[in-house]
Amino acid sequence: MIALLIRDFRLAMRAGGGFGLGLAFFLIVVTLVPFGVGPQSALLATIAPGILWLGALLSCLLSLDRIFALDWEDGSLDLLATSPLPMEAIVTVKALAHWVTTGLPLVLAAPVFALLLNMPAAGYQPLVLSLLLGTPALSVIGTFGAALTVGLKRGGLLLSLLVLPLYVPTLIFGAEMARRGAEGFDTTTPLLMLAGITCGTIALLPFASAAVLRVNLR
Amino acid sequence: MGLSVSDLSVARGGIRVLEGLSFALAPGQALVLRGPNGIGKTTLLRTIAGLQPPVSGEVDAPADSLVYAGHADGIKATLTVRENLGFWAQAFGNSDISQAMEAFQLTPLGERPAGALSAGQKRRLGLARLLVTGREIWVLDEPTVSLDVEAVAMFAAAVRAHLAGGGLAVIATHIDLGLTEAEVLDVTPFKAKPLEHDDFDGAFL
Amino acid sequence: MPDLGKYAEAVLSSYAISIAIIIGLIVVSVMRANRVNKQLQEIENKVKNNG
Amino acid sequence: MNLNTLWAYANPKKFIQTTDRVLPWVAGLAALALVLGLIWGFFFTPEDYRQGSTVKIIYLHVPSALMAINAWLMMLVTSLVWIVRRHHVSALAARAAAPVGMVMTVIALITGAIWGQPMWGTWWAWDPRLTSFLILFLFYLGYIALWEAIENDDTAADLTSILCLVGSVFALLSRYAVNFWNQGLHQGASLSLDKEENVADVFWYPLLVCIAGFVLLFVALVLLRTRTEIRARRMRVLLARERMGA
Repeated sequence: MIALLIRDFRLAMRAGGGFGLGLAFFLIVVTLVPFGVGPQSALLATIAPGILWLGALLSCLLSLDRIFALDWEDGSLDLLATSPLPMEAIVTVKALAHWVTTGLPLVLAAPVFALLLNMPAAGYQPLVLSLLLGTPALSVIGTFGAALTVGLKRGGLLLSLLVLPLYVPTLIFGAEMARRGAEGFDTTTPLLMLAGITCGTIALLPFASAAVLRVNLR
Repeated sequence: MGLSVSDLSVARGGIRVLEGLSFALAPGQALVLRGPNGIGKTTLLRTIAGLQPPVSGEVDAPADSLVYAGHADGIKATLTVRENLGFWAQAFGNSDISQAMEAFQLTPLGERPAGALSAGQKRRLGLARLLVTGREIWVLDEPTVSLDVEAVAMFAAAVRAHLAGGGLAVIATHIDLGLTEAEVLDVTPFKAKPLEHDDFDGAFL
Repeated sequence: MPDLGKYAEAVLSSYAISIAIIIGLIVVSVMRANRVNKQLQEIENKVKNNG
Repeated sequence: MNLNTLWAYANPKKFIQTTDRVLPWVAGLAALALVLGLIWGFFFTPEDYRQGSTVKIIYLHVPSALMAINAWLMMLVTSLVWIVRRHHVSALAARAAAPVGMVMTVIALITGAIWGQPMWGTWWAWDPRLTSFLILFLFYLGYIALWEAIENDDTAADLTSILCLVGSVFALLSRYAVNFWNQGLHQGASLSLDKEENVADVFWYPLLVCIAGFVLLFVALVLLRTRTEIRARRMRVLLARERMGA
């Protein structure tokens, strides 16, 4: 399994690996918001947590269809299916690789982008914590969506249509936690719910993704 | 420890393509599948390799003993030859790739990114992967496509060595591999008879 | 007609829209059923005589 | 003719024969109950002292909301039957029920929004119940889109049934997340639209008839559409076999 993880990191880092893709998109989304909403800093400050969470979510969504598509085209998926690695392990490693190459950079970059939206100082720590807890769920759910649409020709649009409704609980609790943090309220309830959802998805969804991949490999 | 297939029928896109297939292979034996294109050789090989469930009948082989090589070799263009082979070795649980590199004379190409290889070299890398997995039963679909004569001889030698070492191989190919000891099975007689059209339920198979 | 008071417009519009949608769904379903049925008959006859 | 195990349970020919007899009755009853219920509710119920005549909208909103949720539950059950028993008819029944469920969700959304308008002063308020129906609508959309996107029927049935299982868990999660999220706005619990508790008897009986009407309508439509799906699938198989045979 470690071999697969290392290989995926190498692939992501190499030219055309799409490592900075999500990050660049996140920056673009955050910079576009003031153009759309207007530069009043008071307004930006109130919506900053929500915008940052939406930006992170959309950046995750953007790089989902690359998870299996490349391995599907060059036949690696078939070969991996006959390897001793159980399909559930392959799916989990793929989700982890996606999280580290896309999710983690978003978490680290979020405070910097929060400056652009002059988010209140109290909000930084809850924002980073909520993203840290929420993005793994986004990657695991996204991997499920990617597995569903791996064989389809124009699967990208369908992938977003399938995955976005599944993102709703994580988005609600994540953004709520960041917003409460920014307004100085207590953030324990949304934090616990967010962590619960993430743990639940990480524990259960790989089985569904593995089943879906086996169906698609037929 | 061999591979035995009994009364196997396989379907592609929900429709039966081959049925009633049975054969058994003891260690050291090879089987070459012949038959026109599109008759279902690939579907049969994928079912034997366990990538898809058979419609009926069963394939029994010791667990984790099969390795499948299809048309696409699973080579990552941005990784070097050594990294590609090394990954597949670790994925299958062992780490020595030098022996496989020798068998297909890939050592000089070790550090070159796979994207820069010719079709024949890529194919040799794909076949070298078989050696690295250390699996007994090779299930190969058109392995010698885009290989020049000299590479085909290299491949035949590797297969012969594999068989000598007690391995088995099921190979679908058109050209003669020079494997004298391999049995040949023409799958054309096993083509699935289309069910009579008036049985309404049957149409769902 | 019951006196609907100042909410007449809301009540009438919701009834109108809902009934229209339901009828639309029924019509679409029935039309599709007939079309598929006809196509199936054609194919079965074609298969039957040159089968 | 050897019916292999995959097929032993399901029998579309028997399904079509039985529904030939049953469908007209169900359709007739549905029409009767709907017309009766709506007329009774629309013409013969007094105004509500608080909501005035808008209370008449419950005869559309409550049944459609109930059917929207029950349609998804029915799809969940049929998906499970498909995964466990490989029962072709149940997979096709799930495919047939999805559009009907989606339409019911749309009706519930529209009538809910119109009904809430006098209270909230706007055509759309992020009331927890309405919002969870909007999310349910997105789930239906994704489910139907996945069915349309895949050619091979068996793969499509497998993938959509797994999506239905996973979707149901997340729909439930979203339902509570939305509740938490709206209260979270400290705007005070808006008057949510759960009518069941304070419905006086005189309103209750026509509502029951309407609910029966909607259920029968749902069953009739699903039976009709499932028959169409079975015939469409048979057509695809015959065409495919013709191509293969030629």
